[in-house]
Amino acid sequence: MTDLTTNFAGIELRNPVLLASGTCGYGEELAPFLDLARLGGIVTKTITPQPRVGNAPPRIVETAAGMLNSIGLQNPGLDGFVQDKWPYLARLQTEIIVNIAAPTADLHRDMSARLEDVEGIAAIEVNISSPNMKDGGMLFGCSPTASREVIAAVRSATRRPVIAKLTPNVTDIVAIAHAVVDGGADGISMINTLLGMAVDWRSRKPVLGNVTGGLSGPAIKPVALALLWKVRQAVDVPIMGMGGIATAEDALEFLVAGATAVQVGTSTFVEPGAAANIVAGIESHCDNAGIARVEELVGTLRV
Amino acid sequence: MTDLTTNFAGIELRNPVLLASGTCGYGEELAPFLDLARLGGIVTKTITPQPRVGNAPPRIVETAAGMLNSIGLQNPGLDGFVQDKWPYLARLQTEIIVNIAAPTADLHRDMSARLEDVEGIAAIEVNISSPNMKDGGMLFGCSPTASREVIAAVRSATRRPVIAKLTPNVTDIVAIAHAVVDGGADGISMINTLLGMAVDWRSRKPVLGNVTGGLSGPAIKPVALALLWKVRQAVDVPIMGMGGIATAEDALEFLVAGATAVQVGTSTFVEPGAAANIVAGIESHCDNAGIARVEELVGTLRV
Amino acid sequence: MRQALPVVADVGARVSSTTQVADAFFQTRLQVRDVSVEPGQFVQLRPRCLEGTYPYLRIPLSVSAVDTERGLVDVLYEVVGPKTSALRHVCVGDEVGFLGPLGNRFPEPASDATPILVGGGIGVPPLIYFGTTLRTAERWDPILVVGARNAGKHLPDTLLEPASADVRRATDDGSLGQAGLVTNLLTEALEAGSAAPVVYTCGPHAMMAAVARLCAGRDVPCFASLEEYMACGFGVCVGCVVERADKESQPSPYGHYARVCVDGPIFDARQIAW
Amino acid sequence: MRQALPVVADVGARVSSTTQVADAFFQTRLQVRDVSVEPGQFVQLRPRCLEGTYPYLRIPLSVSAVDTERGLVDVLYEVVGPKTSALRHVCVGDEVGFLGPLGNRFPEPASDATPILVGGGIGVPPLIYFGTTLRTAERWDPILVVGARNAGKHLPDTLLEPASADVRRATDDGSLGQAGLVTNLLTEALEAGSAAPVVYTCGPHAMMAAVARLCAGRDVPCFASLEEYMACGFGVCVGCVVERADKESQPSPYGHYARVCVDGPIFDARQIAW
Ligand SMILES: Cc1cc2nc3c(=O)[nH]c(=O)nc-3n(C[C@H](O)[C@H](O)[C@H](O)COP(=O)(O)OP(=O)(O)OC[C@H]3O[C@@H](n4cnc5c(N)ncnc54)[C@H](O)[C@@H]3O)c2cc1C
Ligand SMILES: Cc1cc2nc3c(=O)[nH]c(=O)nc-3n(C[C@H](O)[C@H](O)[C@H](O)COP(=O)(O)OP(=O)(O)OC[C@H]3O[C@@H](n4cnc5c(N)ncnc54)[C@H](O)[C@@H]3O)c2cc1C
Ligand SMILES: Cc1cc2nc3c(=O)[nH]c(=O)nc-3n(C[C@H](O)[C@H](O)[C@H](O)COP(=O)(O)O)c2cc1C
Ligand SMILES: Cc1cc2nc3c(=O)[nH]c(=O)nc-3n(C[C@H](O)[C@H](O)[C@H](O)COP(=O)(O)O)c2cc1C
Ligand code: FES
Ligand code: FES
Repeated sequence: MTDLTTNFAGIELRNPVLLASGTCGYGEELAPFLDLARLGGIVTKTITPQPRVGNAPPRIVETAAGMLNSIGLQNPGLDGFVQDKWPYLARLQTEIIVNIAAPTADLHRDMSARLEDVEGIAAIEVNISSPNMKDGGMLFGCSPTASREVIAAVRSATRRPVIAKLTPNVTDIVAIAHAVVDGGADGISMINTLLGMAVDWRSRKPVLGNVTGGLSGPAIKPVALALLWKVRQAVDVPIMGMGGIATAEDALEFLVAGATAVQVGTSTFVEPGAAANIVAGIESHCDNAGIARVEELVGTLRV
Repeated sequence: MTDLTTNFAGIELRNPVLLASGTCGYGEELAPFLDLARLGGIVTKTITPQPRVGNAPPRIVETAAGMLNSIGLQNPGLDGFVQDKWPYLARLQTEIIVNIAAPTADLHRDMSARLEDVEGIAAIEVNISSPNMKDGGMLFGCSPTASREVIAAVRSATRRPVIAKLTPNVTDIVAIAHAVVDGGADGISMINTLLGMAVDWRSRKPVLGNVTGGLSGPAIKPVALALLWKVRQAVDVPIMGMGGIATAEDALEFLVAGATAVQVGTSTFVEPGAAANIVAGIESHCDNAGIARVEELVGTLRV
Repeated sequence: MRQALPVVADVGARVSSTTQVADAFFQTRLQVRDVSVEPGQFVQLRPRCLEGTYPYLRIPLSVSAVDTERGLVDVLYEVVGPKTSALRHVCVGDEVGFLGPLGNRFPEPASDATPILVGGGIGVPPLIYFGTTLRTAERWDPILVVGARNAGKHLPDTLLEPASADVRRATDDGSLGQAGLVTNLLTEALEAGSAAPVVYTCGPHAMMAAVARLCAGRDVPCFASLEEYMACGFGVCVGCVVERADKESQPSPYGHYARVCVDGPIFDARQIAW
Repeated sequence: MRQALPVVADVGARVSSTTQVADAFFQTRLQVRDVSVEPGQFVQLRPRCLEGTYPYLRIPLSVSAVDTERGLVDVLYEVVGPKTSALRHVCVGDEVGFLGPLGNRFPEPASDATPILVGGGIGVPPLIYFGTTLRTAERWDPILVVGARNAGKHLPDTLLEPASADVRRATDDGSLGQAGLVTNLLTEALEAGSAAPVVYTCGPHAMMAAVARLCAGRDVPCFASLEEYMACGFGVCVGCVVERADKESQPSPYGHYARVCVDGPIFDARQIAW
């Protein structure tokens, strides 16, 4: 039987499959559908210093092999998270990575410092890549300087592994990757959504209340793989790959292209048990292929 | 009956639907399937100063709602084009836009100067956006300075309308749009393909001979619409929109979002008569909606 | 108002028939084990022939009839795009993914109440199931008011009769029933002075907003079944939100939005910012 | 070598049957008007149930049998992914988009030649059609050599018999016919000293390369039907290229690549850089 355990920046994962931020809430809604203890971990929905109500609806629309969302980081804020959401998460038998975003580098530091007191968080994922945040997110992630600053701020406030989540909406993702590593990131996760829009030509209006949104799902898998492979060649920190992963074979493609672990996002909406099925699929594919440890596959792409 | 005629940067188009560069060759292969005279025009496959054999196969692979290609600008070169391809094109009763690419700004100028002698070309489209050209294309289109230089070089050598074809693989497409307008572009066409990759995990090899390729098809429509709308708000020159257009409704969405005309690419592979069907569909949708002139729709998006 | 709801399951259902019941309306009957569905709940379907292909998201559809004994669940839908078209083309005997039941249910009326069900377009199916359970309980005689653009968009009597012995129709163009909007028919019904009327509505947003306004003006309780684009259908994506009217009084950290899929789809109409 | 080819059309074809003929192999019979197909040509199919949905590109499939009088075209395929799975699930009577016939044809052998058809896996279908036309012409007695991984991957006799009275099989695991590669069977056939052998081959790339090498070594003419990922199938995308062996002697502006869809799929094996 293939050994699925994976070490990601010092975090011991049961297997390399996690749920992506914003697609698994804070765990509760998914519990009826899959045993979260069978996953490598879950990345919680982005929290911000203060609660956010999110964007005006409509917030989602389907597109070819994907969807646009403009949720707008609806979340209970740092305090609400710690009080209302953490107790449930703390009991789960899986690694919990907390995803944060804030309008300034200082506020990122403050959030990280506050989370230092919360026992049991496996790592901090820093969302410098949300296209739905007008006062942060992608604003930082599009600039190497700002990316470095934000990550350095988080770094200075936590002893936990820091994972920088990158946006694909840039000319040179390698420059951003170097910047976050300079800033002290222990790992990278990529990709967040691509900027997109849907139009209702009859009403002459954008479909989303927020006009633009983030594109996710199988449609973006080729983009994610290309960028992942670029970054893999440029930096040494481990990478969590994501973007359109729906099957175990998709996940294996990301591992081969250089991801140490993967996150499953949109697919959970279609198939609530998707991530668990992917774990099972990876195991049987690797077994059949005679692979002793899943980590052997990482970055084996021969070009 | 809705008036479909469209003025694009001084070019009088029968209707706003053209075939995109690289997806209609130099016209001949499509003639059995549709009457090219029913289209607004065709944009020929990129030509380079010298013939190019293109990239090693495999050159294409299907992806979710799209495809990757790494054709690599296989083309007969400027002389071959003028001698072997132009005579056929010159006889077609539709507007012919010639798409060019070259490794330097100077070579772009030389090509444009040479094409000045060819009677009947409606406009020059400059491909500063191919992800499959290691010595040009996207290399220019990712930098405002290089984009401006290339377009200025073409501008200096031709009296014909110059259309700059933009890549979506940039942080700030508005900066590139401003640069090409500064350089003298009369119009913009967008988007070229997104950088993408496909992986065969069993063989640990990329599927494409060229490792990465360009992603096209319905998967990228939301990205194309978002970028088009951004550029529309920033510059005054007309825009040809493209990216995943498969139906008349898709085309109408691009018009509403700010495209004066549209190009149909990958869809032609699936349905060789797609562009003609889209023209017919635009006409009947507009008729039903009581739209007198299709140009009324352009840029009517209310946000 | 909250009643215990059946357990959600992600299972396979077999298509036992698909029938064209009107113009572009189709009814698909699904064979599914051990699933119980309350009136007003919906399911998320995924034709297996779409697996590995796209559209990617499931099709949210209300349940229009249930035969618990034989394990049959009916959905009634208009073919408007690729997903409904795919569902319509699933061969008899083939499986579709069935996630459900989802959402809350129509609250039961007081025993002396007169339920008035007001439906339009693709909003009629859940009212059919609800009306049927009311009639079966033999405590209520629901009035069913249905509006549509034209006669062809109306469902046939045979489908509506199980839900109501008193079906009243309107069409925009007068081609069937009264010419005009359902709100006229509703006003008539309310003015006829039925005992303790309670209105349940499902249909286009503008129609439900008008119905809600009308009821609010007369202090008639009104429950509306809302629709929004949905991704997950089980509360996790926070995509299907509607704005609450009572936002001031709800300083919840989640703000003034409610999720249609789990907080609804049925809301007291006064809770919604129409 | 070039013979006149039928006119290409983009039409609708009705599925008249789909049968499982082996393990994962299915045969779909299409009813299509006024289309003639030469042996070796292929078609690009698009199940209508996939319209508006994705996978986006069509399915290139060789034609395995044609009944011109009744307007029937057969394709024989392995279900390997979403598109072939979708084709398999098209209900009888439903339409599929049919673009074809595409590509060139197997060149006719000299009248005194012994055609030896060497197929593997999903490469067998075009050889069936070709063998059938050869036998029908009553001038040739083609030998059909077929290889597969195991017995379950072999097509049944009933499908192969119309193409040859002399079918010889190999399996990698010896579960049917000779254990080993088709090239062993081909060597035997060639060494048995048939008069003027001409080899026609279609199958996995490695198999065809071995066949081509073997033939080149013995100066036996060999024609191979190649396969590449295809987008358009009619020559416009330049995506389906293979490298020519004769690149030096072909200083064409288009370089040393040939398009499988229009310059092939059938090539003189010596033209290809295996
Ligand atoms: C809780 C719920 C219950 C539903 N019950 C029924 C039902 O019983 N019968 C029925 O026919 N339909 C019902 N619908 C709507 C149905 O889900 C959509 O019509 C279907 O998903 C459209 O998919 P498509 O691919 O066929 O068309 P698409 O191409 O996706 O859509 C066609 C048109 O419908 C619009 N549309 C699609 N989905 C929605 C939506 N959720 N809300 C508003 N507009 C939408 C699109 O904007 C587009 O204009 C319900 C929706 C929800 C959320
Ligand atoms: C000219 C031509 C004739 C063909 N004739 C037949 C036939 O008669 N019978 C038959 O079963 N198949 C035939 N094929 C192959 C068939 O087209 C593919 O198997 C089919 O398109 C796969 O689609 P899918 O969505 O089911 O699977 P996918 O998920 O697209 O593919 C499944 C697997 O097959 C591989 N594959 C897909 N297409 C090709 C291709 N064109 N070349 C090589 N590998 C590929 C993929 O890499 C993948 O590993 C032919 C292909 C060509 C180009
Ligand atoms: C509805 C939705 C909400 C999301 N919210 C967040 C978020 O709050 N924070 C974040 O970092 N990423 C968020 N994402 C991005 C995903 O985590 C992921 O990066 C992206 O969707 C690509 O993966 P996928 O194609 O598997 O969904 C969200 C995605 C979706 C679809
Ligand atoms: C096979 C293929 C070849 C292409 N070749 C070129 C090219 O030579 N020059 C160019 O400017 N764009 C080229 N393109 C890009 C298209 O013109 C178009 O910008 C892109 O495909 C997006 O449109 P679509 O989604 O409708 O295909 C090519 C696209 C494809 C799919
Ligand atoms: S559809 Fe996802 S929360 Fe309602
Ligand atoms: S498939 Fe397009 S040229 Fe052959």
